Amino acid sequence: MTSALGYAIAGALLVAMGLAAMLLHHHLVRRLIAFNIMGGGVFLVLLGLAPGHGEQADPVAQALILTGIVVAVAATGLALALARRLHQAGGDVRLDHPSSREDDDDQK
Amino acid sequence: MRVVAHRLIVAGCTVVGLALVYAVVNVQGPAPDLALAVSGALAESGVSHPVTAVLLNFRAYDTLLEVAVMLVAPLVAAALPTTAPAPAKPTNDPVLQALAAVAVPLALLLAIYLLLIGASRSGGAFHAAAVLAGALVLLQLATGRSLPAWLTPTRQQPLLILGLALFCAVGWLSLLLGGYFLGYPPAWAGVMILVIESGLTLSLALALWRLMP
Amino acid sequence: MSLWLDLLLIVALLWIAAGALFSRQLFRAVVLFIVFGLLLALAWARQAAADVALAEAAIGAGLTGALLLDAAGRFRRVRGGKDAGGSP
Amino acid sequence: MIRSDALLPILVMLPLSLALLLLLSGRWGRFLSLAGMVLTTALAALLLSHGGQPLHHAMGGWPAPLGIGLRADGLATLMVMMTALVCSAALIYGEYWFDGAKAEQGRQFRPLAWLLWAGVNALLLADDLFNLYVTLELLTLLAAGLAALMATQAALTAALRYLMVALIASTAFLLGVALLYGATGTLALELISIRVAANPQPVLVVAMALMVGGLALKAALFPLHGWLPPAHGGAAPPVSALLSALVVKASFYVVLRLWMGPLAPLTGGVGPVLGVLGGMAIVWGGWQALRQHNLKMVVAYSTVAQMGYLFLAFDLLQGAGYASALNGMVLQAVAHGLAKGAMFLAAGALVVAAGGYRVDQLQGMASRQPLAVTALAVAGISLAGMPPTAGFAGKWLLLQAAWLNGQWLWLAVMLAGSLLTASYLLKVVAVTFLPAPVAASVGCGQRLGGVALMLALLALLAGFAVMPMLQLLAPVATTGGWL
Repeated sequence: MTSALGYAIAGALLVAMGLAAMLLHHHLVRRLIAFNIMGGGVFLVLLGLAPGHGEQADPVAQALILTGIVVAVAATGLALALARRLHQAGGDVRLDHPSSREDDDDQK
Repeated sequence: MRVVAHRLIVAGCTVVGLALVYAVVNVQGPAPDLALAVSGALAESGVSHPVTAVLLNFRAYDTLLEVAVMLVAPLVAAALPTTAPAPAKPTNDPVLQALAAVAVPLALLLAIYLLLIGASRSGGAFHAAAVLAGALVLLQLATGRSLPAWLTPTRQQPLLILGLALFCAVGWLSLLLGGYFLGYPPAWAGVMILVIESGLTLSLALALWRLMP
Repeated sequence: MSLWLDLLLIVALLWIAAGALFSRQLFRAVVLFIVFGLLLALAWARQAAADVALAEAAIGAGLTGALLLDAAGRFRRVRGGKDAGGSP
Repeated sequence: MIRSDALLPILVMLPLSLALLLLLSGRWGRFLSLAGMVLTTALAALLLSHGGQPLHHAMGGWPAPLGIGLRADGLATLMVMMTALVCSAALIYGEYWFDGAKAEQGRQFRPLAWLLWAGVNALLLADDLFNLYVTLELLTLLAAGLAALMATQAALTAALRYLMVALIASTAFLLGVALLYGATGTLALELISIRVAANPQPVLVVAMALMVGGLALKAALFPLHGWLPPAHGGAAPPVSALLSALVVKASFYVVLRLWMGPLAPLTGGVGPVLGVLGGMAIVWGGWQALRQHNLKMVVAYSTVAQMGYLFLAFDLLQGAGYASALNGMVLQAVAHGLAKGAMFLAAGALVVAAGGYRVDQLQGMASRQPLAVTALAVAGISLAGMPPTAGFAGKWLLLQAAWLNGQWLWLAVMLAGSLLTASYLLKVVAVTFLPAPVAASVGCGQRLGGVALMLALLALLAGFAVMPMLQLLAPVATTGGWL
């Protein structure tokens, strides 16, 4: 039980870290990494808090997480498909505000 | 200005993190009655693995919508054609090719195995599809080709929607017979789930593969 | 004993995640993300969630990782010649 | 014999199955789509004929805590009907818009729009917290994909920005779901409501903040609205109509559902926050709409302002004004859906005819595109809240709620918002009556304007159906929905 709580706390911290990265970075790939790590954190909270039962983890929580993992890869795939098309159209995959474009966010 | 914004973000996220940890630590959970309900109804679900029972029977509607979500990315990607698909370039790496020659048939077997044991143990359509998609990626890397040439994106369409279509068909059938949506008769549940999962394996593998550039 | 293993895993998860999120080099960040996915799969296995562990390793780390690796290579040179990855 | 409550899954499955058929059919797609439209709208009308009697369907035959339920009350019924009308209009419009050089995009638009219809209906009827998450994600990905359909650099950038924002919002919502699941052990909305009411733990405020915050971000509530104008303004007109009329409203609808159900014991301090943000959205969105030179951006900023009314109303949802506020909110949501859909469709027709996006290019449009200009004017009357439209009834009820509760500031803000709405729309409509500078015009039929006008007239007609709509809502307004 204590280790379940430990994983849930780790999940909460991962969400906060991922959120910070999502807001600080502008490069699309970095944002997608952050999104996926945040997702992992949420899943850790979901399973860690789920009411446990026997030697197997809560089956409903497991099913929800499986669904969540598939949804996350679908979102990542869609974002990258859009980004490839944007890249080809000459756009910039760093989605920063136009006024701050002279800064390179990865060189701070 | 920018530094201030960064500090604000870091401070804000620290507060968020503390609030989340506070919430996680202090949640008082109830008795696990839902997990008990799952084990109680497992006998009627047509499978003996509780996670598969939840995914494809008790909460099958979620899974159906999730498969629809999975369909969106390939459809949108197809609607935004890139000018010229990069010509397939086979890496003439003998090691990779030898690896593919061994690993691809093994992955195929593994996918079938995962699909079949999903009824009783960890596994199922999603895992099988991921393995299958991985095999396709490896094949592409090693030989420069994966799907047969005649299977053009247009012709892939029926395969892409097969899983969802089977899901819908079973749902319609159960409604038209006067039952609940996706309410399988217990005697048929195992077969129905296997049919749906087989379709899902192929469709999801193709959808995952199509996410790859 | 097993509690220590969990604690070690949690620390590693947070450490690797920090690297994946804030590493200066894009490529390194993606590789660390894949490592994170594999560690997370281990965490699922430790919590007796075998189905999730399998899916995390195959989809979360494997396929998402492959997608991001490709994208990192593709978008490394942003228009204007600047190297968004920050690698030399 | 089919069960009578099978209507609920059919309202989701019919659009979904049609989307699949449309992916396979080539030339017959247009007719299939038309037939499906008639059928699905008829089914929505059938749901309407149940008169707000709650319908419930247990998916898979598994009762609520184990399985997923679908549920329709008066509120859901009205929204399903509004969705049917907007989707039908957008699909018909799409047939005319995507022709000639854009025929290929049109072939892609049809199945995606039908999937969106299925997703919106699924969200409106969902009775399960995680199911709500899945439908929200379905809508998010579809909205981003549809917004990018034009494949211009601006559209792709706007779509990607929207997607990034929406993914943060989804993650926050899912974390709220995880906390609520951990605290109550169930995902069924009604059971969560009961268990939260029995033990309103303070930590659940965090869950509430995550869910409401995420949804507000998706609904473009001020100051989180920055992504909306480029995404909605830059998309193809039928897509803009779907996004502005339905997708942002879906997030608002989920807030309302949670507000009246699971989160009801926790809403105390949050109402004023939403009220302030909504009030600022009304003023700021209206002001920005007045300042825009691009016609579609005027309409897009107008969405920011109108969503402000819906969120401000959460602070009116209390005390003596509760029932008025709820009725007003729902009428405003329905009226805005119809009017904003019509407005984006009309704007699309005008942009084609004028050959440009700028408002000052619209000179002479009143004679060249009379249907589109009439649509714009009629929809504008509804948006500004003038009688006899449904928009009037909605805003009137909101004002009444503020009056009953003695919330004078909100009364003033809403009145000011109506003035702003009237000003920016009058500004646009007035330009169309100026004489055209040059006769050189792009050939464009009246069909696009005609479709827009039909939807605008529905917004007008809804004004005469206010009493039946309020009757549908009566059980929801008195019992607060679930309990």
